[in-house]
Amino acid sequence: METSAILILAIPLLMFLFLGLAGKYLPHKWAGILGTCGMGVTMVLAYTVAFEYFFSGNSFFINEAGDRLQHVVFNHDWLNFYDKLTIRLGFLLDPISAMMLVVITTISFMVHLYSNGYMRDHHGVWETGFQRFYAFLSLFSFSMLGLVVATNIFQMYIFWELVGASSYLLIGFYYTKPSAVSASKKAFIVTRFADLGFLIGILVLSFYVGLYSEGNITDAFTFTSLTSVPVDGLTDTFSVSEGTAQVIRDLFQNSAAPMFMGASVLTWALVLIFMGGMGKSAMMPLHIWLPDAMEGPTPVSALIHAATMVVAGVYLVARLFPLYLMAPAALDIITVVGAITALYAAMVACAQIDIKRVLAFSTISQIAFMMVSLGVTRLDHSVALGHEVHEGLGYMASMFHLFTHAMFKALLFLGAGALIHAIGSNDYTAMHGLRKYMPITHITFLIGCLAIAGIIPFAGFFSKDEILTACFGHSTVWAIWMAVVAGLTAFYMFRLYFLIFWWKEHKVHDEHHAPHDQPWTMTLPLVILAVVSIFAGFVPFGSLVTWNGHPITGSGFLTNLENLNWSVAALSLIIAIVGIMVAMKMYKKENELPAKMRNALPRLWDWCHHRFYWDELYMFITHRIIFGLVCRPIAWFDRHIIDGTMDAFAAVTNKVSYAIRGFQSGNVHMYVWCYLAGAVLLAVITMICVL
Amino acid sequence: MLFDNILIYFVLIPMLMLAGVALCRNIKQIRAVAVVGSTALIALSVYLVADFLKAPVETAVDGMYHYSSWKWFTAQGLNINLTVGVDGVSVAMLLLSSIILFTGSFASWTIAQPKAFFLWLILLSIGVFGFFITIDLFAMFMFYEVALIPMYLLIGVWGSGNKNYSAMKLTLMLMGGSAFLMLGLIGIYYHSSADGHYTWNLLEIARNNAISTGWQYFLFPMTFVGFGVLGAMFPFHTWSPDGHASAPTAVSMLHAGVLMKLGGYGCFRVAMYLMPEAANDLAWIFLILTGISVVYGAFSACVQTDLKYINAYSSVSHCGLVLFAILMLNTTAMTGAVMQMLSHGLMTALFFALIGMIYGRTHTRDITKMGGMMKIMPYLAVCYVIAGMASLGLPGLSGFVAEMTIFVGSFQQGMADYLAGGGSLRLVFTIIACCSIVITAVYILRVVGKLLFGPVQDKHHLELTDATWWERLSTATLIVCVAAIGCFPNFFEHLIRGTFNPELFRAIAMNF
Amino acid sequence: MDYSQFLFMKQEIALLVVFLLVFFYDTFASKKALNALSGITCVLFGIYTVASFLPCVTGANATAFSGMYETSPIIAMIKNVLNVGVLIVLIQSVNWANNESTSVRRGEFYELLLVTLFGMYLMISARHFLLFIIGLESASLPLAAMVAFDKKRYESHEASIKYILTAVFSSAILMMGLSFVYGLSGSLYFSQVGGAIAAASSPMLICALAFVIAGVGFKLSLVPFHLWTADVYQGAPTPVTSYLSVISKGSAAFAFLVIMVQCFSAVYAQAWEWMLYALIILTITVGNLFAIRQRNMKRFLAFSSVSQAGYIMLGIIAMNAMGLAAMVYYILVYVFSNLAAFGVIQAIENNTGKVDMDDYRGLSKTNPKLSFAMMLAMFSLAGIPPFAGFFSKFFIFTSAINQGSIAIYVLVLIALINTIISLYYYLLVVKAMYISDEKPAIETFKSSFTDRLGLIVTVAGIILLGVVSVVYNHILTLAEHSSLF
Amino acid sequence: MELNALYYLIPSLIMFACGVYGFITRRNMIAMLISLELMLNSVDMNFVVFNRFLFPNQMEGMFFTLFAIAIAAAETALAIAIVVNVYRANNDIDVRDICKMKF
Amino acid sequence: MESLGSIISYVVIALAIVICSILAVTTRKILRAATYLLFALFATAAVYFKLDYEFLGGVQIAVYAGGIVVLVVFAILLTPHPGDNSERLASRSRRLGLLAGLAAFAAGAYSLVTRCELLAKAPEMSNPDMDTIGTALLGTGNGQYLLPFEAVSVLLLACIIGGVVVARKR
Repeated sequence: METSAILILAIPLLMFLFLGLAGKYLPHKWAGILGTCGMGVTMVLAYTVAFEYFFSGNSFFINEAGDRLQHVVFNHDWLNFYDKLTIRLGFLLDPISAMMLVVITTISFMVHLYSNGYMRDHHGVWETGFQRFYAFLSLFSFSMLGLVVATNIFQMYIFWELVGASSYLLIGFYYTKPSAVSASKKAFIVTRFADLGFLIGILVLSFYVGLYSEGNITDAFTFTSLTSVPVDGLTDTFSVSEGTAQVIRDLFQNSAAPMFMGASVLTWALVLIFMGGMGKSAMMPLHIWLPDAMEGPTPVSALIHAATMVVAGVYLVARLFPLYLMAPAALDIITVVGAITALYAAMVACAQIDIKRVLAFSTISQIAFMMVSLGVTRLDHSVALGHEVHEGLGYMASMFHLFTHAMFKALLFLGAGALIHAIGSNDYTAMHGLRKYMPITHITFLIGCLAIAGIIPFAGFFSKDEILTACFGHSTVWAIWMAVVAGLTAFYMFRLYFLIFWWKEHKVHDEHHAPHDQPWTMTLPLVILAVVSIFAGFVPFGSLVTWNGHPITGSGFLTNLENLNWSVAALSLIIAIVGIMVAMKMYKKENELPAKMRNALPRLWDWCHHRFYWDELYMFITHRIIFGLVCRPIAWFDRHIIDGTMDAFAAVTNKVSYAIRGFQSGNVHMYVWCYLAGAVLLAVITMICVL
Repeated sequence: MLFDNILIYFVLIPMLMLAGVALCRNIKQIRAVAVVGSTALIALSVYLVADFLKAPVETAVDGMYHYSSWKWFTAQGLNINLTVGVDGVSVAMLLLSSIILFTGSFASWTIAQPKAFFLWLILLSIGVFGFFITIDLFAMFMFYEVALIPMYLLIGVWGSGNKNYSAMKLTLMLMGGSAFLMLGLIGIYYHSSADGHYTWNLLEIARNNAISTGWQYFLFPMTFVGFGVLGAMFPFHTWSPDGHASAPTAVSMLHAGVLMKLGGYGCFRVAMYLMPEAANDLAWIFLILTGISVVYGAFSACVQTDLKYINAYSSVSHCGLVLFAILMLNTTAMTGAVMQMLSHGLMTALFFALIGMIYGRTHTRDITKMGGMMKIMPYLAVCYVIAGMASLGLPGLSGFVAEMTIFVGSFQQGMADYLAGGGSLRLVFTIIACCSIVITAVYILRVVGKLLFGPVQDKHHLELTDATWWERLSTATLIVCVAAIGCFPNFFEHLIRGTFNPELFRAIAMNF
Repeated sequence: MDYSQFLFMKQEIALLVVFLLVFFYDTFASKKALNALSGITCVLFGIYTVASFLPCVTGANATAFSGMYETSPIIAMIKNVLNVGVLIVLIQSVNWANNESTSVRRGEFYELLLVTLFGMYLMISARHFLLFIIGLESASLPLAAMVAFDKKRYESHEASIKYILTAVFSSAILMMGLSFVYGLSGSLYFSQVGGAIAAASSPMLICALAFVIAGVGFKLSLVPFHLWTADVYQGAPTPVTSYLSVISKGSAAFAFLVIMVQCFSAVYAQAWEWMLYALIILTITVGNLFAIRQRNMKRFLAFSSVSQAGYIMLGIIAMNAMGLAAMVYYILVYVFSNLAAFGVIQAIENNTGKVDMDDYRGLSKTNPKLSFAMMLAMFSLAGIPPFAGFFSKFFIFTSAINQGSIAIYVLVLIALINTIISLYYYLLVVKAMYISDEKPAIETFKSSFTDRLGLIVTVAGIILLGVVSVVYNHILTLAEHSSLF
Repeated sequence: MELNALYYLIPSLIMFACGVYGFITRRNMIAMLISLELMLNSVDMNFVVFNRFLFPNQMEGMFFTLFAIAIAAAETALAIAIVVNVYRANNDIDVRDICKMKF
Repeated sequence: MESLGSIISYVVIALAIVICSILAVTTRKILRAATYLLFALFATAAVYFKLDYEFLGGVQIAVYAGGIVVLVVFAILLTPHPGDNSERLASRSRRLGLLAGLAAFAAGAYSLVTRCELLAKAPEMSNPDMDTIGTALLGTGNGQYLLPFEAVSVLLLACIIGGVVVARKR
């Protein structure tokens, strides 16, 4: 087990180092194959580990009551700050990390495979920096894997930064393109800003825990120490416990300064940590980097900006979920942020032209779903539309949605990549009516759309349904709000689908080849992911991934169907279908309706199209305020005031030197006079002072 | 005997190099001497590290290993000895210095007038090494000044741009700092003992603990500002941008990489170590100044267009963080400060080396006139990105571990202060300092984006070549070191932490 | 009538013997043999210099002539320091003395030089104001003649008239001061004056002090009694300038210390501590401020020496052996540093006739060794380690702070800040020689053997005097055992 | 009326002040030397008066005056030599014209 | 109580000193200045005689009045236009000179006046005889001046050499 765990992290890292250092000397093809194979091996290993975790029944992983446990596979000291503050690098195996291992390696492998085809043009000429691309992919995979298996919050922060950096490198892959460069810069800086909050949150949390804790809480960074209790008789094995979180809450409350500006410090810490999650997961108002990040190669968007990295924020909250439970205010904030983001992103997605942008906003919206789902989770029993809701259902739903979303969103992105690769443009205006030319792409894309729209039995249906159920269990307002967003989701996805594949017939210019399906390296991942998207909904998540490891459903294949809250399901299905219908009505055939709609609500369209002018606002803040009102004045101040003062000393010295030169007049009378004056003054002044 | 002590060789080897270079006839011989000498120094410092790690604690005198003292100016009334000794921090600094000297030699492979250049460079390094091995105030001060003055000629003769002005300004400002320093040191001497047996020996002064609080209030600012000028503390940092901009590559490397560390090192080794009460009571003044340095330097760097200016302001920010952390009077933060010294030393040397190499090819340092270097000189560009990543604190490279150690330590101290009713200054400034990680990202990425990425601005640049082997060697060495610190921080932390043991470092003990 | 007391004055007598030998050789030797005069003088004086380091010469503490004359190892030491300086000056002046226009008068040059040195010995050893005045006059009057040595240069005449007029005025003021001292104490013996001047200060005492300080300050060129310095240094022949700047100043500083310590120590804190502070600050600052603008090297060094005098004065503040030792050591180092600078100036002046800083541009390209020596001299004067100047400055500051008051810290701080200004102008010279890109104004030339010898000695001194601690330790030990305090 | 020391000292001081005045105002260098003689002479007189009135039992003041006269003679002789020399070189004895070197 | 003759002689001498001094520095004719100097020196010598330092008075007349003034007169004759008027002084220069003279006088006078011993009665006068003077000049004991005597000879020699150097044409 430990070997596999180490290898899962080591293979991508070594691949990165090898491809990064020696890639230049490798043939392109071999670099691709090597990278893909490496990732394949990692995937297999990850599968075995996950499988072993979930299904082996080993007492390290599951106790007699059927609760899934947390197991620390290895944990090495990396940097010691204080007794209770030590950064360790380790490998924590628990339901969500095992699930994430599967997600990451799967998508990553698909992307590796896919890129073999995508990263060269129609004539088979390799993209410049192909090896570099694979190196960066490996780096990203390594970082992401490290992030999810982190045993402590600081390890998570470390890999958090690393995924940010690899994301930066990959977004800026086409570095000669100014837009790509600025997009990568933006992505990095915005997430960096969010990480600042994360960091301060960690510092606050760890300070209080480190200072006041005793007993089981042996380390203020380690997750197992913050949220779990050790399992008797087993080393390195823990079980998630509300009790520990309560101890920590009490510890904050009993500390010398429990409150800060009206909220408890624990809430502050958790909100700040959530701020890091907001950055990575592109929650409002820190979402602006994600649409721009589409400047990167499409496989990268699929891997990083759809399936894995962007859900890190959700993962982070899930990781510390027992603590969040202790600070309902923080959860409320998460809910509000998530809900607003979800609606916003959905609205904006309706008015985008660039298909990758649509997908990007869709991603934002879906991640917001996951956030809301976490935010509405409480441990008290509640009722949704007449049915009882399991405690912690939202958590499970969120993770479930994370899983399914990763699959179908990756599918959609890869499909979009195939389209872009075939057409050579990102805009749907250049596509239209491609269904006949690219059948595989068409079908798989449709599956993806159905999945995201939440049509039974596709994956998205189940997860989204659970989310809505959880919302209803908490608050009807948010539930309806989210249901509307779900409808919008169906609408904009099918708008996109129809605009790409229907609308009007595709015209092929004589000199061009007709667009066609891509080589197998690209279609195979599409097919695989499509299949997964169809069936992923049936994975019995309730028995696999719950907030405290205690299963809430059975583990059969149809469990999810059986446990469906049919009233909510019906509602969501209806909404989704309505959305699809509207989209079909508007976009299946070329017609005037969309234009009319646009003209009817020009303001709304403008705002949505321009993403509510967030970019402009940020531009204003950064360029006008930060650069214009802070940096430049400081630089000016430095040059002219601070440095000017130093120069002024020199200038004054020179001036004085010039001013007093008259004493040295060359006239002996003057010399003698000065001499005498000096002597007499010396005497007189001393007399005055002394006597 | 003098030569029984291994530390003496840190000064002796450069002296031999000095003699060797003086005897050389052509540039090849000079290079050979420089490389052999600096390699020997690296070997020596590596040996010292290994030796240090396994040396039994009993062999240390107040935490100082290889302690020896020789009489120097010891007639009545002036008890000057040449006392040497190292602890973890000095060992780390010696290692850093020798690495930078080594890489600096390669970076100045094709310098004009090599003989004179290397003579001054080696003289400078004598000062640096001497400063780090001695623990006698007089000897420290002497070596400190020895390290300063060669800068004038190195910048003046081999520099570029407005070199006359810059060299003069740098020298005068640093000497201005050392004027305050000298007064502070002499003052310390005259209060080093209650019974009139004054001493310059750091350890004895600390042991005597005889400086009254009132005097500390006077002497502490003197010494701290004195060293702080070299540590580029706001508002005494303005020598740094001009000086670095005009200096030749190796000099920038050595100056930003090592010399500026003398400031931080001196601050805690002299000011804070010897005057704990004042360090505790007056820390707030300097915390404000250094806290300002941190963000101020970063903000200034955001709008510069000259590569060296950017890096110089970045150094202001990073070195400000060093002093800032030292003032936290907290074992972890101070450990972080030293790690930051190491990290910044290596990384900024790497930066300056790269800037020098790019400048040597393009003959401009204006980022608006360059672009797409990644295409033209991929090796250098990649190195630059790595340096940038280290600078903005990417995990796995040195900047991250240093900054995190500082932030964690400072925050702990700040919260502890706050909870103990000691005011929220430390806390607030810690958070302000934390903000620098964002600003750093802004200016680093701005440069990377403009300089390395994007389209090629000048067609003539397309004909430029990538790095030569000596340039590759120089930069690769630095990158390996940066990564080594970043990947194995525990090793360095272990090395350093002993110095800031509250039992040895009274200022820390008093702070708790 | 115990004439054997003359035997205590070994150095004075030996010097007079050298003087007489030179005098007779000059008077009676044939014209041809006269060409050897320079060499003979150097050798004779060299032998004397070396011999005077022997323990039997330096001897023990002793007073003679009922306390009118005092000698002790530290006094012998300061005389030796002066001897070394004079020897270097002699070596450096050989070239100049043998040129066409001066060779007719070189005998007189040596004689006057030796007599003034004798006068300085008297100043140092005198413990009676009459003897002191005679020493002072014999140290300064013949100098006027030496300043006027270059008959073909107008500046030399101007310098000599300025010098003699201010010198006699100053000696009148000094004697006025002494008359007041006599009026107060009824004696001119230092020891009796010191005993008679009680702690209480009266206007008369203050007046006397001010006049005495002004009179000796003239020799030291303390501001505001310094105004002659620049013109005289510039106008005088360069060997005379170097002699004036180091030897004359060094002896006056020591004599000043002796007078103040032995006669007026009782009223130190009440009366003249503040005078001294004010003068030191003024001297250092004004000297520096004037030096910044100078382009003529000799004038430049004149102002530099003014500010150096301020630093030397710091040695008096402590009023103890440490200060005395620091002062003697400072003078020693100053002798070497300044003479190295003057050595280069002379070598260049003799070969090219150029003395402007602007002419030094690019000197390092044509005459690297000369510029190197000049640079070391500048660094040493500025107090840069590892050169001797650093050590002397450090020690003199250390000794001054020994006094311990806050005021002295402020004073030293001002002095230290002034070192930055001084560093600036010293670096200007370095800049001209090394950094300036302009076409060198001075061709490559080969300097004579004596010039080189002088430079080698001084440069060796600059490098070794500091780091090799024996010298300072020795001086400090001697100072500890002196009976001055 | 008692003739005490002040009766002699004050005229002596007036003489000294005149010397100072003359030294500072006279442009003829020889006139300056004349002023100088007045100053020196006043000093001599001071010594003698102090010796006579305050310390009548010894002769220090008198001897100082004796030697001071010799010194004054030497000074004057040398100064006059230089003045004459300058005159020969310059054809001018106005001290205000001798100020080429300044600042 | 002083005798009347003493007082009268004092008044005459003091007046001579003051007037001659003032005239010596204010007259615009250089030769007259020399003459006034001579009278001032004579008046000083008279003071010495009056205070019973006859030897000193003699020396004063012989060396000072006789030697130095003659030297000065020679110098005047060697330099241009003897007896000519000097230029009228600029008022600024006169003010400066006056200020300096008065300051020196004030400082000196204040110091002297505040010293009360100076107001004491004049002691018995005793004229030191030649024996004592001769012994003191060549003795080595306390209050004896062999060393200054020898030293001043060196000084004079030096001044002779200096004078020769300066005066020599080449």
